[in-house]
Amino acid sequence: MVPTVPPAVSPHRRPPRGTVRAYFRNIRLALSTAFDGMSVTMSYMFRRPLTIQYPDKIDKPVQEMLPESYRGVLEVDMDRCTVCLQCQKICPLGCINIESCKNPETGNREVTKFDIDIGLCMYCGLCAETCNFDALDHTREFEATVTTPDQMILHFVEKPREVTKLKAAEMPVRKHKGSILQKMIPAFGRRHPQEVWTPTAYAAAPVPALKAPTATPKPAAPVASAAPSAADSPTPEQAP
Amino acid sequence: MSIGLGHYLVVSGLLFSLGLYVLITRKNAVAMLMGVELVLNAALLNMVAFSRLGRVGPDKLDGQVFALFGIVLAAAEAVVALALVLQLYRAFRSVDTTETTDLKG
Amino acid sequence: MNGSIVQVVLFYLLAALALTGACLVAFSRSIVHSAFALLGTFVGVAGLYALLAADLVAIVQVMVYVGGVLILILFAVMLTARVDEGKESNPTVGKIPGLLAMLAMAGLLVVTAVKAFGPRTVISEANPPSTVSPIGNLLLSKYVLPFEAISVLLLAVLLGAVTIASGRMRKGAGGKQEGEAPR
Amino acid sequence: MNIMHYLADLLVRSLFKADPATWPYTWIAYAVVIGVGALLAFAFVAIFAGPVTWIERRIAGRIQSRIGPNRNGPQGCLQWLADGIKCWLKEDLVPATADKPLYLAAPYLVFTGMFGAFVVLPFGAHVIAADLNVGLLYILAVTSLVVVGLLMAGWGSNSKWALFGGVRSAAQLVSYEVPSAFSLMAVVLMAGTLSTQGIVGAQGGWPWQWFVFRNPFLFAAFIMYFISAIAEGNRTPFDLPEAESEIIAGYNIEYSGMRFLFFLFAEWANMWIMAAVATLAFLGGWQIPGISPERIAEAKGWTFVGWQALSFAIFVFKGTCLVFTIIQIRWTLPRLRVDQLMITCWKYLVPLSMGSATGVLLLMALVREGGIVDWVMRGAMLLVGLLVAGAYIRKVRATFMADRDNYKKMEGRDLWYPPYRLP
Repeated sequence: MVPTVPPAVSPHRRPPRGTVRAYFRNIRLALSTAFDGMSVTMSYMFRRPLTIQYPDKIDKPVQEMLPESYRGVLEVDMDRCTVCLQCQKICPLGCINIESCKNPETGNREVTKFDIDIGLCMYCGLCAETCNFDALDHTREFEATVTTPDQMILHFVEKPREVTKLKAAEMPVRKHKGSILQKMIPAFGRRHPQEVWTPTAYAAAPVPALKAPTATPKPAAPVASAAPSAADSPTPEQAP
Repeated sequence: MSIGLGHYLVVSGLLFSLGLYVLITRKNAVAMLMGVELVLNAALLNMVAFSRLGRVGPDKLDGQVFALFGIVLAAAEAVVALALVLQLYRAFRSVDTTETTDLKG
Repeated sequence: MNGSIVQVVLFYLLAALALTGACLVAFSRSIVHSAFALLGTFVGVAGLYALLAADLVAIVQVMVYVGGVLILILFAVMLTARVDEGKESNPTVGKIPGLLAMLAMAGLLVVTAVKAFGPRTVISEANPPSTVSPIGNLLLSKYVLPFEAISVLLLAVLLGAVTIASGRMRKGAGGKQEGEAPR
Repeated sequence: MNIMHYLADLLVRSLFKADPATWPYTWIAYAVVIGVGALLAFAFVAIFAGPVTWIERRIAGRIQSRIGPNRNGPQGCLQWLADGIKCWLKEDLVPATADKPLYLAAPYLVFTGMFGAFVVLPFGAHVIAADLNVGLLYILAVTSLVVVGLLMAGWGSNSKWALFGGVRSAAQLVSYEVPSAFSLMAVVLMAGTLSTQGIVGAQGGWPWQWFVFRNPFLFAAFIMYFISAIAEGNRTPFDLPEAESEIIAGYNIEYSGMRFLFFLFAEWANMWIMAAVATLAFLGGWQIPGISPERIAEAKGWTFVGWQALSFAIFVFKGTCLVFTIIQIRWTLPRLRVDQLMITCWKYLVPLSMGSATGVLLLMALVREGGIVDWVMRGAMLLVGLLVAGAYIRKVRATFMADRDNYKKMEGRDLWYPPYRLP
């Protein structure tokens, strides 16, 4: 029953010559390394845990601590959407479902359906990249828990609405990411609904000073988002 | 009503004959070994029963010493027998005693 | 305990356990069930030893038989069991002659036991306080030679078992086989 | 005279006004008292095993710098109850291809093997179910039932992983029984008896009367017993039968509901048993410092009860300290490989524990007990123990200090968090 495997010797150090010395060296190593490890873990008994308990013992919403490039649940700002169907075409899974028609009375195009199946979405971000009007984008919302399966399909168009004819530069400011979702589904709502995520808020380090920077970038935001979209949108002649 | 030497002897006799039945009927070598263990247990039970309830008197423990020796011998026998059975299985891919009849191969 | 009722009840319970185990060993169709049924026999016999005030022997019985021999047998069963044997993994030959021989032997032994010791039930009243130190003294005084011989035997068995189990019996035919998983 | 006899006799005397020695139905009283005692021991296991699961998870959280369960009850202290009730209510599944009788019987066999050991554990000066004169051997023997139970579970489940787990576990338990028996033999040699109360009685209340600090060989035997006991309990770093990375959960993988709970129960009970055996064999058991066992036996009335309670508390405290160490080891050391496991046993522990037993014999022959050499040896061993403890505390402090300033700079608050406070 005695195993015929050579004794395990630590690869890091040169094993000493002579098996008797190696034997006792192994015993010494086993005891001393176990002693070291035990002292390290014991010292952790006196340390404050680094983990912060989610969700009710953190001092700001997790959504605000997430990195800028985080891909959460998709959201559409219908005020900026031109129904170009780029997102629907590029989606590899077909989770975006858009329908539009011409209103016989007014002659304008109307979008009747803009559904996103978040149960199907794999958060690849292709749709957000193709959207030229900054209408469709990922939010930082991730607690997408719903009670029935059909609630997983988000209906961004409740009743038929006219498609915007404005140029990108003239469009209304993109609503803050997450604010549309919060209105649609209360379960998505944060516990601090007044605080809306902005990139600068995360960059501001100290915790108490957080509220001031969140409020200030609001007027700055339209300039920041409108200027680049006006500058680098030469091609899209979507105006119908 | 009380339990005497005869009761223990009856139990050990039944154990012995069941072990004998196993030895006669089984073809599997391991199963035959189990029969041997039954027989040995019957014998050891006899020894302890006689040492306690026999004519020798309760303070004579020779029977128990013999039982201890017997237990140790049984363990040793089982070890060797099972090593042989394993080797038999390696050679014949079977431990059926009616199949493993080749002497040379 | 005082009171012979306890002793009688315990005796019959333990004897039933031992004999049920032995019957399962003898008549079970699956060799694994046979092997596990040995547990009943070993524990039952150990209980009978304890009833006979042989506590050291009882404990050694449990330790060596259950903790050693039974485990070895189980390992052997699991290493040599075949997948294709199915339910009937423990075939028997000659059931009728076997039964006849068993009944004859049982009859002989039981009749002898009852005739010789049945009416004269020997009850020793005085419970020896402990059998451990008297047995130890016996092992190192009267039985010191068998004791030493047994230790030499155990050493020989240890070496022999390792040699037999690890050696090759013949080249090429078997080779090292691992036990199949049961089905 | 232990507490069971005493209570049974008391019952007969007070309730039936009969003399227990001659009354023909005394055995019924004995049976009742034994039944109640078994129930109490079962309750002890349950009450010990349950909260220890919670404590272990909290300790694990601390060691890994996280929090642990804190939702059910104040600070999560009812988590174990919730888990238990959940397991109780779950469906008891039997796989369709399982070997049904073996599958169903296995958890009870494992549990019986563990629970049987409680009979001879001396919880206090007279608090013991039965003081067998083969006590330690009995513990070793009855725990071998566990091996059969594990093999039974492994085979009965009819699953590859369960069988691997069962066979591994059996091989490990059988191997590590040898060094644990040898290191306990060193104690038995010193005490001159196998009875657990006798072994405790051979020691004293003060640390220099414990067997650990008697001589260097017993000190080594204590460490080796502790290691092999951990291995016998299938605890990390020897938890190969349950190695998640290779075999998903081992022998209990197919079990669910109450039967699964029985396996866990046995594991926790076993943790207590090995801590208790180490305590009684090496750490002086229930002995109260400065109070001799004779004084406890002579005491009357409430003084007697008080001494019993104090000895019980001391025993449970020592055992719990060892249980804490076992838990800490689990969250410190990585798991061994199979070959390393076997090498640790057969090449290191077995010869060394044989050597320690022989060394104890030699010292018993050469050194007169109570002589100058004996006392010098005890003093030296106690000094070694204190030095090790001091080095441990220094090392813990150094590790703590190394990170303290860094933490303060990063988080803006102090690193210190006393262990009794729960986050």
